[in-house]
Amino acid sequence: MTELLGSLFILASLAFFAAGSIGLLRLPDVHARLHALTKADNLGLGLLVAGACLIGGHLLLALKLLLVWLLVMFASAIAANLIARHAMKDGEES
Amino acid sequence: MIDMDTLLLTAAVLLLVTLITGLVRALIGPSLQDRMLSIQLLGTGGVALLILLGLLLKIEALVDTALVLALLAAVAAAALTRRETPHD
Amino acid sequence: MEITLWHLLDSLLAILLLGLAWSALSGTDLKRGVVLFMAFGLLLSLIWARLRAPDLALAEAAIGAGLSGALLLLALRDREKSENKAGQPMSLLRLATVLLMLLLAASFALAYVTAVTSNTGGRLAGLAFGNLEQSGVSNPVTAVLLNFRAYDTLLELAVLLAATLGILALGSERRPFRRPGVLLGALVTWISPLLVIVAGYLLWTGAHAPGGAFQAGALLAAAIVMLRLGGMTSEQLPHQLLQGWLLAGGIAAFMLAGYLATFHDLAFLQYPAGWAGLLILLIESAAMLSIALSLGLAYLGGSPSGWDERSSRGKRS
Amino acid sequence: MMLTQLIFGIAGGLLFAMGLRSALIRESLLARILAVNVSGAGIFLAFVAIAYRGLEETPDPVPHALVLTGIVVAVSATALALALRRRLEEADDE
Repeated sequence: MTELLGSLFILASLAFFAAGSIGLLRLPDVHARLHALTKADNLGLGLLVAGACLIGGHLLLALKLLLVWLLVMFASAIAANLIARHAMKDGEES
Repeated sequence: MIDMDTLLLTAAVLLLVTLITGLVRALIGPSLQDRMLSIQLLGTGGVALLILLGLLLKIEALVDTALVLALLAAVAAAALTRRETPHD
Repeated sequence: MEITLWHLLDSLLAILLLGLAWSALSGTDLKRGVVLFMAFGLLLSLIWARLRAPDLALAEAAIGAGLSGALLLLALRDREKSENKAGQPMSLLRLATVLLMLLLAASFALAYVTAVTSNTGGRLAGLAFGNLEQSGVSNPVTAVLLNFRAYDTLLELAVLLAATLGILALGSERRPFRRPGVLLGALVTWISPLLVIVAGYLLWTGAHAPGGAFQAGALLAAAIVMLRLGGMTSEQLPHQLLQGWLLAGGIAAFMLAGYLATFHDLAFLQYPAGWAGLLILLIESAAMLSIALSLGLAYLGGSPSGWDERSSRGKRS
Repeated sequence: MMLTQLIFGIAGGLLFAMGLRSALIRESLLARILAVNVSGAGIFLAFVAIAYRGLEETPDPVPHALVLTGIVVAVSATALALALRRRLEEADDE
């Protein structure tokens, strides 16, 4: 049962990753693409981590996976901001 | 009902396809920031792929690799966006 | 050969890797090349994971994706007249290069097929696995690095030291960065200690699981890079004398452990029975610090300011 | 030979040739340093593909150890090359 639930989570996460990638490819400018990518991919990773925790079984692995997810969220939130500011400064110069 | 490994492997392939789709943006650009975004994409998507590979190949240490990749993606973002010093 | 979904995954990874390499190398915009090269390093780490080489995946995640990229990004700031653009290929060399490439590609293919199909590759692996129990560690890669082929690793540390001495001799460090904004500052204060903790974890776990001195050293170096990006100056590094000891420490610990064996009527670098595990941990700790400081000083770009003013040591403002 | 080894072996060979070609015909030193790194990655890839033994098998640790030291030597050599390049520019300016 937990394995089935886990695989459902993983399949659902793929939809988010796909949305992120399509957004990155199709949206008109850097800021819009940034927004699509970081939001969708972090949610996708969260679902995937939840699925992997259910499938992988033991507690230590689950804790590590959770740590990875929190770290990615924190880092990509700041990285997204830094890239957006970088893009804005370039916009002012040109 | 298909077995777990096939399902995870299919998920890994599909994930890689979405990563490739996103990376097209890195190749066509046009701006430098678009290319930086592709590193963000490979960072998050790479962590996801490492977790899947860890489950598939039964190597738990790949979760450690995912942790390191997440940390270094942050270092890369900081290095990429740091502007010049005033008198350099 | 049965074709499965795994081979589809492998092909996609390989094609993506080649695509990134091609676009990193072609084109005249060097900044674009460097950013794509960083993506290339990230992907390479995933490929090591796929090929069941987690030790390499860890090292590549730290070095290929982070350190090399950071070094190259700094180098982009050194503008040279002829180098603002990547430059057009020299036409004269083209034909000769193509011929050379064909020759090299043929010999590469021959060497590769021989290596994969002949049985000699299996013999060394068998030796390594057969003696794993006596090596003092249970991670086979660490056993090869620090025990079976310890000579190689000792000399590798010497190469690293030589490269660092070269960098130190070539000039003084780059100007430090300005104080960072709130966001970058927060990133630095959070990520640097995490990098240090994970480095310690990898050093410890390297005895029985993927990890070890190289991965840990690279992560510590990444911490130095992060602090440097956050405005660290070379005054905040340890004292010059201590830096010298740390740089040479990896080799020194290795040599001492090697000579210890000769007092027990063993060969150089042949660890006494029962002591291997402890000795390996001590060597690895010293090697980690050497590697970290070497790569950290490489990121500074030269000898820290103040190193040449020996008399005024300790009195810098 | 396994198909996986063939795929990554070919990729390694192509990377090696691609990198070497760029290293020879490019004028910019930085582009050459990049190219040598790509070329080296091709060799590493071939080594790791040789070490690969299959999905369930533990691979040969000897090539892994060689490549691990190789990665670290490559980054320190790159750093030395970049320092030389910087010194060269300063010498040109004088």
